[in-house]
Amino acid sequence: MSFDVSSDPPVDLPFDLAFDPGQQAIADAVARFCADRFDDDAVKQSTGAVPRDAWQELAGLGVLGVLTPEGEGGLLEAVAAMEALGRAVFPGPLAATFLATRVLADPERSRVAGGSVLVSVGSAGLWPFAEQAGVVLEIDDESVRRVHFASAPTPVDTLGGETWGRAPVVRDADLPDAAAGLVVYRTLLAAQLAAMGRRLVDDASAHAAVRKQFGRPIGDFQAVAHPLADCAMRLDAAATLARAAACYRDAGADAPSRRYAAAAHVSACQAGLDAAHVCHQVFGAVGITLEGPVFHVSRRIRQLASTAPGPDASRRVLTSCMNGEAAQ
Amino acid sequence: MSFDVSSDPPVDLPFDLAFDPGQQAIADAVARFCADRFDDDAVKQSTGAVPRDAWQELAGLGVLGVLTPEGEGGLLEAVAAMEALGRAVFPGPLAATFLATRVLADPERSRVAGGSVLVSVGSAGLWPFAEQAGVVLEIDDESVRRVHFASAPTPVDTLGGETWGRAPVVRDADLPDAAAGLVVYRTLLAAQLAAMGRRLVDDASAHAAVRKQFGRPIGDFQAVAHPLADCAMRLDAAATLARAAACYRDAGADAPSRRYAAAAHVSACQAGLDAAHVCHQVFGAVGITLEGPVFHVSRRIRQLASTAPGPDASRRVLTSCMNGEAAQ
Amino acid sequence: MEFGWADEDARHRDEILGFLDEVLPGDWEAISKHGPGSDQQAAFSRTFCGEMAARGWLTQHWPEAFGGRDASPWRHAVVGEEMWAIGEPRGAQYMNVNWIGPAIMHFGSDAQKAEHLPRISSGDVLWCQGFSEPEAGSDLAGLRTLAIRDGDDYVVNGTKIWTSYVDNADFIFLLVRTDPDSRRHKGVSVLLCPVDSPGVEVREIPSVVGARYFHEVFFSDARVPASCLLGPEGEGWNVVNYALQYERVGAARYARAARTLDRLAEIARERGLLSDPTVVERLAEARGVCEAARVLTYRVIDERAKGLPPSPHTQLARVAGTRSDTVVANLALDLLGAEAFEYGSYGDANFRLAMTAGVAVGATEVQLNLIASRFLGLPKL
Amino acid sequence: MEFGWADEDARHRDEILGFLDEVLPGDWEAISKHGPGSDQQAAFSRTFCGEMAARGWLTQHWPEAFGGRDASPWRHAVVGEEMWAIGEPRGAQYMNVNWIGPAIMHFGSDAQKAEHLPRISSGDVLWCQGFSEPEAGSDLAGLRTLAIRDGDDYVVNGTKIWTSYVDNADFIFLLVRTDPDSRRHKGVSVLLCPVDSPGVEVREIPSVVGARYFHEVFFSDARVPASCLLGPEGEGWNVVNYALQYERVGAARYARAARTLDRLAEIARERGLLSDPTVVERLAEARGVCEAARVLTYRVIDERAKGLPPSPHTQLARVAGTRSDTVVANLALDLLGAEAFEYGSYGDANFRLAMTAGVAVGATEVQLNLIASRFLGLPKL
Repeated sequence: MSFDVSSDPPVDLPFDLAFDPGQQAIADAVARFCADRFDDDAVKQSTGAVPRDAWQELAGLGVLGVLTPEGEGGLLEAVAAMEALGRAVFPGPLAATFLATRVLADPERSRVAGGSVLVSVGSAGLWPFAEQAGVVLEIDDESVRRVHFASAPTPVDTLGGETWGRAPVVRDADLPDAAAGLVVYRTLLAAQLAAMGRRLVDDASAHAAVRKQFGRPIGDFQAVAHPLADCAMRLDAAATLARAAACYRDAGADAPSRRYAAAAHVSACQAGLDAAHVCHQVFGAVGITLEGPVFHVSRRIRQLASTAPGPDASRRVLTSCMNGEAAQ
Repeated sequence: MSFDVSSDPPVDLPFDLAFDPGQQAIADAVARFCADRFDDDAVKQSTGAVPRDAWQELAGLGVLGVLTPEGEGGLLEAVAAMEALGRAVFPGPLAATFLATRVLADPERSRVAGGSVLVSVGSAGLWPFAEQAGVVLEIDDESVRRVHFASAPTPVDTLGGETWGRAPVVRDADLPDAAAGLVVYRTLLAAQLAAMGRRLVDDASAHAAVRKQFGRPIGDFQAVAHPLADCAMRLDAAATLARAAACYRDAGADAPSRRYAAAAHVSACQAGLDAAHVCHQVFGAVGITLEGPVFHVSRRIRQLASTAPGPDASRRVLTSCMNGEAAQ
Repeated sequence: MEFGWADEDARHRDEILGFLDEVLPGDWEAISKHGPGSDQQAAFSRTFCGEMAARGWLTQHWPEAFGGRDASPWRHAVVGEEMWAIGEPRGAQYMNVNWIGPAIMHFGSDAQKAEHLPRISSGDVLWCQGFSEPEAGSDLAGLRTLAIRDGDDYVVNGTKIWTSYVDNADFIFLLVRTDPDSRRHKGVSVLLCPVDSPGVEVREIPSVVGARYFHEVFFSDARVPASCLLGPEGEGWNVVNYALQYERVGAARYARAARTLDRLAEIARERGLLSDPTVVERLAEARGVCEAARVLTYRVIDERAKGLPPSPHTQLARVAGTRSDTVVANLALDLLGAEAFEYGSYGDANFRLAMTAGVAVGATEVQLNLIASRFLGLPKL
Repeated sequence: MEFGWADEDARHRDEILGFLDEVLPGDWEAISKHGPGSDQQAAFSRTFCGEMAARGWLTQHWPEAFGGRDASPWRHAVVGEEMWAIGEPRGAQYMNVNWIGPAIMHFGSDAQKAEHLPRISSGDVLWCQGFSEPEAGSDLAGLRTLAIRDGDDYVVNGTKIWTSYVDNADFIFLLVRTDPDSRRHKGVSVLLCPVDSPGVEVREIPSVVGARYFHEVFFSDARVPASCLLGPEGEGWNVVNYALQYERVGAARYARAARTLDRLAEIARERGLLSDPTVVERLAEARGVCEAARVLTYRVIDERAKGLPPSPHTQLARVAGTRSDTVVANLALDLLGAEAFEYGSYGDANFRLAMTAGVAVGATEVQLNLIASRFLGLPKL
């Protein structure tokens, strides 16, 4: 890890979901990196393939390897990084990469963490960044499986602006510890979605505070302000649930981490989509422009919110928690 | 019919969903009757049993018999009456009675239309006004069946303030023309619910226009005004769909009447419930009082909106229309 | 509609459907995908509207005196529904026939009528509307584009924004401030401005919802003949309000939404998804919303057919129409799942629609404000 | 919670659960159904709180100096969750221990502390709050009840409304205007007013949500000793704000909602409804909403445990808590169907809750206003 991590022990309180200094250092470093090396313009232009240079630099910071033994981090450290990456709308298969570093073994794990091998996590024949991917994982409700393409993937331009691919796959092996991997994946997707949504809500709020109509800032109208406030609450809840899931995971508490990861994922998908819709409304015509402040985020939220295994799978997890395991 | 019905022919226009003078006369007469003989205080006190005197008077006006051969009315005439009854929150098994006058034969039909025999329409062992009912009909997605109680019903005080009853039943005979009966039933439930919801929205709007908080009428806040406006739109749509269903039914157009009745029913249930919630919010604490302006309506909306066969059945009808019949 | 439509209107729907079958090219779906602003669709609209005009249908609801057939608003609605459902092959010309022509009939000089109405009626002229400005969105009171009389011309300076179709248009229905000292709605006028006037420059703003959808239009000492003034100087606000009355029925959004919904129901059936009550519930809810928008729109048409003045029912119908767009588009996305990811796919198009519905039609909150004050008697918001 | 709770807090939860098992009567559900204002529950709360006090738990989070044990806010939260989930057997006394006691500790004279704190701490005194008036709801600026100093008394005239629990209460935490010429928040004071003062009359307003829930309290030349003034005269606004900081965590609505939800999931499983994806979806959504409210509340507790000043996180937690109430209550109604019709049934109770959630806790829109301005930096609404 290349962060300046203070060695203060975490405060001994239940449910201290604030980041400790080490986690905050990760979040700050990633935010600085994104601001310096991959700003809004870069994000808007980053359609198509994964920008390998930026990806390599991100890996060089140690961010992608935080879950490896060498990284010495837990899921909460990864969440700290993901919140900053989501807020900056950083492209590429982020959650997929963290998942892979959790379920793969060396030397592959190190290559993924080092940024030289890209990971595609998908299902149903549609594979993110298929042509660039060196590792392909098929994921469903309960398992994570190593696969390889049976034939060269056909490129697909996606709604999110990324080039994915269609291809049949040959199944290799189920990976061990899929349950923990799914918790990692859902938690990080939730953290990313919540941060992206929050980014939109903050931008829309800043806009609403200055943009005038009928002689008043539009944020002065409850029809504008209340939906933003409601979205902010729900995104904040999703982000907090993701942090809770990570705390439990890092403490080795399987059942609650599974439950909180699913709750975070379900909440973040819905809150993210609603935030995208509300912010499009707040920005009006500007939000419909290709280079405006909303679409490059909203399209990615929409895509992430349906990424396999989608929120339906998390709903099944949540319901089974209520009925099988003790619902605390 | 004892109304003063002008003999103007209906205007020859497609989709003229405004009432013709005869229908308007019915609506006006019923509204006058309710205002004179069964005002808000009477409605609030009319919990428990059906108030037989008022019921008899209503029947005496010819309202309940409008669908009988002697009544010379169509479903649109019944809708006109029901809109006024719903707006006045008139109690009793209204839609059930209209249904019975459509599917029963004389002499029973005349007794029902005349108000001397009460009808209970239900399912799953729970029967509206069971102890008072002289005719019991069991209803489900597709059929209307004559039944009688196997043992004396156990009284049940309901959420809606009415005394219903639980009893097992013995099934007698399926009634013919159930499809048309279900159209009548759903259309009238929808008209009633939409009118009750609209009544609440109008009362809440009048309140919001004068009640001041923070120095302004609360209707000045979009957080108050917009939900009311949205409910008004959806209730109005449901009412209009019910009128359309009635037009089709009266023209003998089976398929579209079935579709529009289902659409009206689904729309009215949801819009009515949402209106009840919104109006409780607008009235604040006053709405939580037992004798206030909301609860005696909202409780009945809630009960009607779940009355068997509930909106789920109408959803099934609507979906099958899309897939079976030509979806125009 | 088995009932309700007059026989001749129902027959006309069949005629229109047959006509569409005949004249729409096999790759119409590919053409229409790029939106009515695209070069392909703009070019096609001249052919298409010419064919409609040849059959006497393009402006059939206009008075006979101006090249119409005095057809009823119902018949015009039939045309609108079928056009909108199929992706509006008339392109930008729906504005010509719906409200620009009628505004010219009412306020235009004889010369203006003679110049514009036959061209609109024959289907080979494209108009666009120039209302919005960077500082004035839904609120026209902030209008700043100035048109100062100078001899036989107006000299126009200012910027219009969000202007659709302008780069393929011949004329712009341009709202300007002719009295620089005026405020709010006063001192505003309408110019029937040729887009190729000197000093007019157009720049596309790339948009989410299709090519050539948005533009900025810059006026730099643009000279527009004074003969282009529509109605009296300073009465532009009245002209616009009159014109927009003709727009009160609005686009038949519910027709497109219902068409999409039929297709989704078919997909759901083919894939065996109808055993899932969640899918049934959402299809049914969406159908209810579309039918609601339809009947509320029909009521507005009915009022217009009867010559009644505009009522708040217009706003109810508009909010309902927007809701049908949003509900169906969201359903499409959820039902199609990952398929919706593909750029240019059905799902993708619906995503763009779902996100932007309500913005494009003029803010839904303005409509709700109007419903609250005009329909429910709440204070004016 | 398998993780996160300190061992001693987790153990305390077990102790509390064991205690509830032991002291709640078999017909507790029937008693609690009538709400904390009912005679039954008011009477029971004295027994129950006495038992809690005997174990040192009733005011354990108070400082030792005032009869507490300096227990952490977390431990207090454990108690709040379990009490609320089971139907709040402390009745109105939750207000005593949460914020009335702390306000007296901070602002009270030695005599007031000596009179009131031991009684609260031993669990046999009932308080209520007198804030709302017919013309002043969420907006206290309109407060009109006057208290004019006359010798050693204040003479109070005015009306309070929506006052809960007052007919079984001993004292009312009464907000009055002591300076008749003052406006808005100035010139307002707090009186610790005995309910049996001469000139105080109570009338019940029958309510939807339970017996004795709402009352009007009329003050007609009521004489209240000047020694009942809490804090300086005219500083009532500060007293109330201080007291309500202690309420920032609010009621553990999510705990009741989650308990209800567990029961609904059980019912759904028993009836084989879990094969219906609609049911699964709604149970899961509701669970997500409850868990969200829980973690947002925990964050507020955490801030308080750390001695941080109140933050907008309080409003986020409150809106989330209300949402959990509404979502679960609506789910209960839909899931239980016609069963919910029965008066006094589980479904009926949930209907009353669903309709009124958000009103009872102080209008949700006020909370949203605060989130918009304090959390998002929008203009103050």
